[in-house]
Amino acid sequence: MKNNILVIGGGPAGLEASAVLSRMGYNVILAEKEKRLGGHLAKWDRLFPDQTPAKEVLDGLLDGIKDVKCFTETDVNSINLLDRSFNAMLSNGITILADAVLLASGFDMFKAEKKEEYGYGIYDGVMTNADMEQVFREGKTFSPAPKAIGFVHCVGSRDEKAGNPACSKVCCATAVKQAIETKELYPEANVYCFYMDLRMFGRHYEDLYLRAQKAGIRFIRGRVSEVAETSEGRLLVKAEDTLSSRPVKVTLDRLVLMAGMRPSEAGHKVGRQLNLSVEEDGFFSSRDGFLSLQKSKLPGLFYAGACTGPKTLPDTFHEARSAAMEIDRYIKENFRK
Amino acid sequence: MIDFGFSFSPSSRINLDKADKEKFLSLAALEPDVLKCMACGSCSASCTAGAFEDTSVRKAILSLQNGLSDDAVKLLNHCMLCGKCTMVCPRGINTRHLILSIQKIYGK
Amino acid sequence: MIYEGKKKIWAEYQKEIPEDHYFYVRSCIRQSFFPASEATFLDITRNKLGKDIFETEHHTTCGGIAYHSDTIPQETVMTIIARQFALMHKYGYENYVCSCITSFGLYCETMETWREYPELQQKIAENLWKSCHLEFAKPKFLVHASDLIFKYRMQIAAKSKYKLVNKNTGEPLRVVEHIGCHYSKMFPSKGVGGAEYPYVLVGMVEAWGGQIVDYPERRHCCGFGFRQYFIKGNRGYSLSNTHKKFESMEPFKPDMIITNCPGCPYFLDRWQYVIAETQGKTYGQDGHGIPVFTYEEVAGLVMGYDPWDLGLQTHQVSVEPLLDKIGIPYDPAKKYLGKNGKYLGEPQKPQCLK
Amino acid sequence: MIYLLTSNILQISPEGIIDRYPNSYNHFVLPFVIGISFILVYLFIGLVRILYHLTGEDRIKLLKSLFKPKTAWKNIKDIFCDCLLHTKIWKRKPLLGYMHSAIAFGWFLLIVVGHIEVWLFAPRHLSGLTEGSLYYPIFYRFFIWINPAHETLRGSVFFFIMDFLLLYVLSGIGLAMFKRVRSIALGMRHTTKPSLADRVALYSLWLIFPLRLLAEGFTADLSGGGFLTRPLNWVFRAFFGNELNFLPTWWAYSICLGLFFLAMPFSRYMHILTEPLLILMRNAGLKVRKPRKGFAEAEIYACSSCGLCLDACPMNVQKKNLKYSSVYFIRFLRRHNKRKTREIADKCLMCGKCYALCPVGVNSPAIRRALRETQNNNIKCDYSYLEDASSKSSATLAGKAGGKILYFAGCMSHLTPVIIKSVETILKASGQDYEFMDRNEGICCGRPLMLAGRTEAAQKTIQANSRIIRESGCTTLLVSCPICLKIFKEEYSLNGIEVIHYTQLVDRLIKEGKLKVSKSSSAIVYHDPCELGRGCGIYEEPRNVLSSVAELKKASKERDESICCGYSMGTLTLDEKDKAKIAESSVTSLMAENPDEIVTACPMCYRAIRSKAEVPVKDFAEIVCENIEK
Repeated sequence: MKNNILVIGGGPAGLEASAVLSRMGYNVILAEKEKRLGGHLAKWDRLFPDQTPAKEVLDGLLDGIKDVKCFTETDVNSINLLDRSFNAMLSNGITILADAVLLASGFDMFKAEKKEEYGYGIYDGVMTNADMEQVFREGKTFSPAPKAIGFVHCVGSRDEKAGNPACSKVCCATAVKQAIETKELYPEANVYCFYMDLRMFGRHYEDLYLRAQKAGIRFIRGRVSEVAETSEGRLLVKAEDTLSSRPVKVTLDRLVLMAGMRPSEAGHKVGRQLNLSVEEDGFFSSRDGFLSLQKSKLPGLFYAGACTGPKTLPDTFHEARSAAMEIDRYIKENFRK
Repeated sequence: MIDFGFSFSPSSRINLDKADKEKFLSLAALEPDVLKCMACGSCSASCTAGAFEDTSVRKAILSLQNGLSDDAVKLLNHCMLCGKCTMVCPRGINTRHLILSIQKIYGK
Repeated sequence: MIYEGKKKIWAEYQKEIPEDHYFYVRSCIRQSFFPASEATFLDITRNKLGKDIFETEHHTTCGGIAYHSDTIPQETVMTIIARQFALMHKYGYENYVCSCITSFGLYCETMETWREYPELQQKIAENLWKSCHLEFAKPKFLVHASDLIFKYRMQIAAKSKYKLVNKNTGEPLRVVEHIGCHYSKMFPSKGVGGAEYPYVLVGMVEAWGGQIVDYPERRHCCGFGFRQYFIKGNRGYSLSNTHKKFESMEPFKPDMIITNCPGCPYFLDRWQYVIAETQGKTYGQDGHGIPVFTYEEVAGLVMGYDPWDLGLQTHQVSVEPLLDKIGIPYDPAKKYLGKNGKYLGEPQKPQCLK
Repeated sequence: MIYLLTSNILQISPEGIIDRYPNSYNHFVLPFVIGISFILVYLFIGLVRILYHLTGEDRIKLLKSLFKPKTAWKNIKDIFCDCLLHTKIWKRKPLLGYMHSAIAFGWFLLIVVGHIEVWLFAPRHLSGLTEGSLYYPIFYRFFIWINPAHETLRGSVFFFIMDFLLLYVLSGIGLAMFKRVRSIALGMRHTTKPSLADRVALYSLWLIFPLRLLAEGFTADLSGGGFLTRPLNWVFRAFFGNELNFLPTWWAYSICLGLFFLAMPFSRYMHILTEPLLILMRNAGLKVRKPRKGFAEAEIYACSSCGLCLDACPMNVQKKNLKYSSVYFIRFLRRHNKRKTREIADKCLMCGKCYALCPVGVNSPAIRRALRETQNNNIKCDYSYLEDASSKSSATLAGKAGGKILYFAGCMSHLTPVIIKSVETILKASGQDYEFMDRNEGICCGRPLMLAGRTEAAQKTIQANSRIIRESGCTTLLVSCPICLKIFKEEYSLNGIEVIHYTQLVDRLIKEGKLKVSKSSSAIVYHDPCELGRGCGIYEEPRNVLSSVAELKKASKERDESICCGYSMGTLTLDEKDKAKIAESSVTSLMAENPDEIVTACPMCYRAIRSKAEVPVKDFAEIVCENIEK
């Protein structure tokens, strides 16, 4: 008999783990709340550091889940742990008895409008990183061509007032990537990146940074403090250039806010029903930080991806694969004796 | 005009809208290295002249990007071209020639 | 500018303002800066709207100016405030309304401090008892006078004779609002509409037919800054602040400025004169300045008060062009006559500012 | 021809030597006369120009030097060795040296001996221009007829000598032609690309001597000839019979000579005539002041464009950098190409190898520096702070260093603390009393400013440092950076305070027995820093010391041929990648005999070589320290 495994979340982590598990011969059921699979990846245009089209990666993921039962637009209405298995009721009326559950609920983007001073939703020219990706993805261009564009790193990250003192890990590289892409589209435009610290930690990320510098993108070490609209409807942006120790202002046509990662609300809903513990940052806590990263405190419930904190895509894929291994081991130890 | 005994205090704010982009581009065409600075400050830290006077390639580059060319020239005014900054720059910027070019393009 | 976005923010910063029964405290400086404003407030609320606004001659300064100028310690200023609150309690009120923004901010700060440090509150209560033999009390609701006018804005609009509309073109007047820094920048939740887009004055202007102008330096301080103004050597900072604001609002061609703080209208008004006389620069039409009003003055104007009864002749920037624009009649001959009809004397005409 | 022989104007000289032509003239001499006249006028004007552009002081210096016996003797010796014998090339590349000396010295002797011959046998023709003294000695063999019956032993000796000299020159020309085809055989990897004028002059030059052989061969039966020309005459006779139509070959010979002289000022061959002037000026102690005028002009025209500097230049490890070599620099200078000369001048590492290896001794680094001066000297800077700094330092040092060594580490040594530490250890171990001049903060020596052409600014730092050094009361100034050493020696006037490099000091300490070192078994190689070796001529002292502390191996290029490490302060524009390539080639040369360690004596070489070497790299002082006997 094939063991049922429920995967909650159809983003990169959920998809990759489902693919591996289904290759291992498990009966994988995947529940995704959105209409389409892929999570945030499906909304992205190109990926850092080498600008691989997101679609390529997503197509690769979807190829791997041919044998997985996918329910889209499906919430987990209730879930509880029976004797050894989990009983989950999905919003489409299906009830599943799963021997193991993988929670891959990922993250929600920080709501940029919470940073009132940046004027997201107030000023026409202010947008988020996700909006920008959508613009790229749809091949739209701004008209008239912008003369100046700014990217604000750490929007809703490293910001206690916004409720998230932690770093979201991916925004720096995303900002630099989008800055380069913007500069390529509008070579005449002045492109600015307002950063607090540039966290270009991954392989090839520093190359991306150097590439941006050589393209003439200006990096200003300082956080944007406020945004205002000029009489022509452009954006007057103020920050401190901390390297000069002086306040700075510049008029921009577009301001792109690098909204950070917040714990997924849908994930929390599942977590509350199972009494899963979250840490101070709102993300789920693993059993420990080194050897049992994929395990929750509940036997049979595993984590993969950004539900345990901000991660890059490669990190997420590693986690998905190791979660599949953990689940396999768990099933073999507990159900096949 | 009336003298009230006080007058405007000059603004310390950098106005990027007023930075001379053309001039900076002409510098960057001559010295592409100017774009590579990541503001680590090694140059200023090792500067021979900096032991006596405010001298910093990092700040000068930044001042130019901020359109404050007078400040930039002032920051390089005491340079003895000893080359320590070139030696220590992690990005391999040819600071000595950059300094000469800044002095030639922006100096009076 | 996406108006709906602002509305969302305003919806998040709702402040509970009781309808009636207030203990009113005045500002130290407004009566000399804008002599009719507080009188107009009381007249409108009591006589036109029939509210219960109680005032006693026993209240004092809140101590804010001395506090912000570093001349008295916090404990002292808190005891002064405790006495004000005690008076309110003594007269049987629990809603406290103050005319001054500095006071409002200080009251908020004090209440928050007491909440955070109950032992300090205990100590102040003891101080109060020792010094004044008054019973310590805290207001149930603390509002600023502009909150009240905001609350009554529709009632005022219903009774209005004029609208903030250019009578020649039918276009709404372009109004710049300036909020006192201490109104909501310290505690955004204590102000109507929060700190980023305060709604308190916007609501009034919209209710009375005007149109609000957002300009880049709208958040910027007027330049009062206590120490910056009181010490002559620092006054350049104060002036530069105001100058920056005017340079920023100039391209938006505002018709008028409305404010809710004692210092702001004073500095926005008087520094226009200094800028004109030192730089030769004016910001209004045809060499005029941009007239600056308190919210009570604007309320009075739309309700049909005589401009000279509102004390508009004490403004540095002449208000006549704006009165003409709205179509409010005034008698130029009476401009410099006092309440008693006696000639007050005329100030010297500025060289540059019309 | 027979007509000529029997014409009634034949005259018989005492020895049977007869002028074959009235007035000793034939039209074919015209090309030569035009050429030689042109070059003489050009030379005169050029000389005046160069002298005019010299400063008054320099002119007097030059004039005085000509009458100083010591310099005069040196002038003669140098001109003889350098211009004619090319001893410098002989020393490095014998075959190439032979080629040059064969052409230069051989031709010179042909002219001299030819004149002697005329002076002996037809002295009338040297008496004035109207007698054809301009061309007669050149075409002597054409104009005379020697009655075979009257041939003397004296005449035959000259026949032999002249033919021998011609053969000598021809052997050189043959080598030159071969070199065009296969330069590497003569020890040159790269050769210059000749310009048009170069080609004209070159082919003329190649043709002159074979044509002379032909022409003289044709007339050998009339004018007499030696072991070359006479057999040639027999061969011609065997082929063409008695009717020898020899005039066209004399025309061709004259045309080639004329062409050569006409092309000369525009070609590399101008060096033949300019080099003696350069030698005179150099021996007079003149220095390059302007990049294109005066002394520099003499240097520029003295360049033979031989291309030896192509192989010398460390940049040329990459072919793309060939264009920055001195030879092209000078060519562009001659052509007044400002853009290119500036670019090349800024690129140069100023390692001085091209100058050291130049057979003519063209000081192109000095010209580059002078060119940089025109670009950079007028940059406005503010060095007033140096006065303050210098008086503060003076105050703290004053008197303290009395009679002692004053150690100046210099800017760069502060980036290599191992040098400073080791130098101090050595000083302490050998019981030397010293003061540290720039332990905390120091003023730059001024050499980097100097190299960048900012001479005036350099003077400011020189003044500031001079004051500190003089007022310290020290007797010896010890430096650990060769860059500092060079300028301290050349530009500072320190009232007799001895300036030495730490390699020299250690050598002296060991010789005096104050420092005892033991020899380790390690095999090391020593890298000659440019400024220390070529710059200050210090090659032996470091080697003396190093061979007493370890087994000293050889690099494939060393001493004055040492390859710059690439990180010289001399270059203004060379980029990091090129520098790295040069460092690599320097290391390759050092690793020729697989040493265990590389040793150098310059903070910059130390850093550069360290970044590329796979074996440990040590500073000179460091390795000495390791081997001090306790």
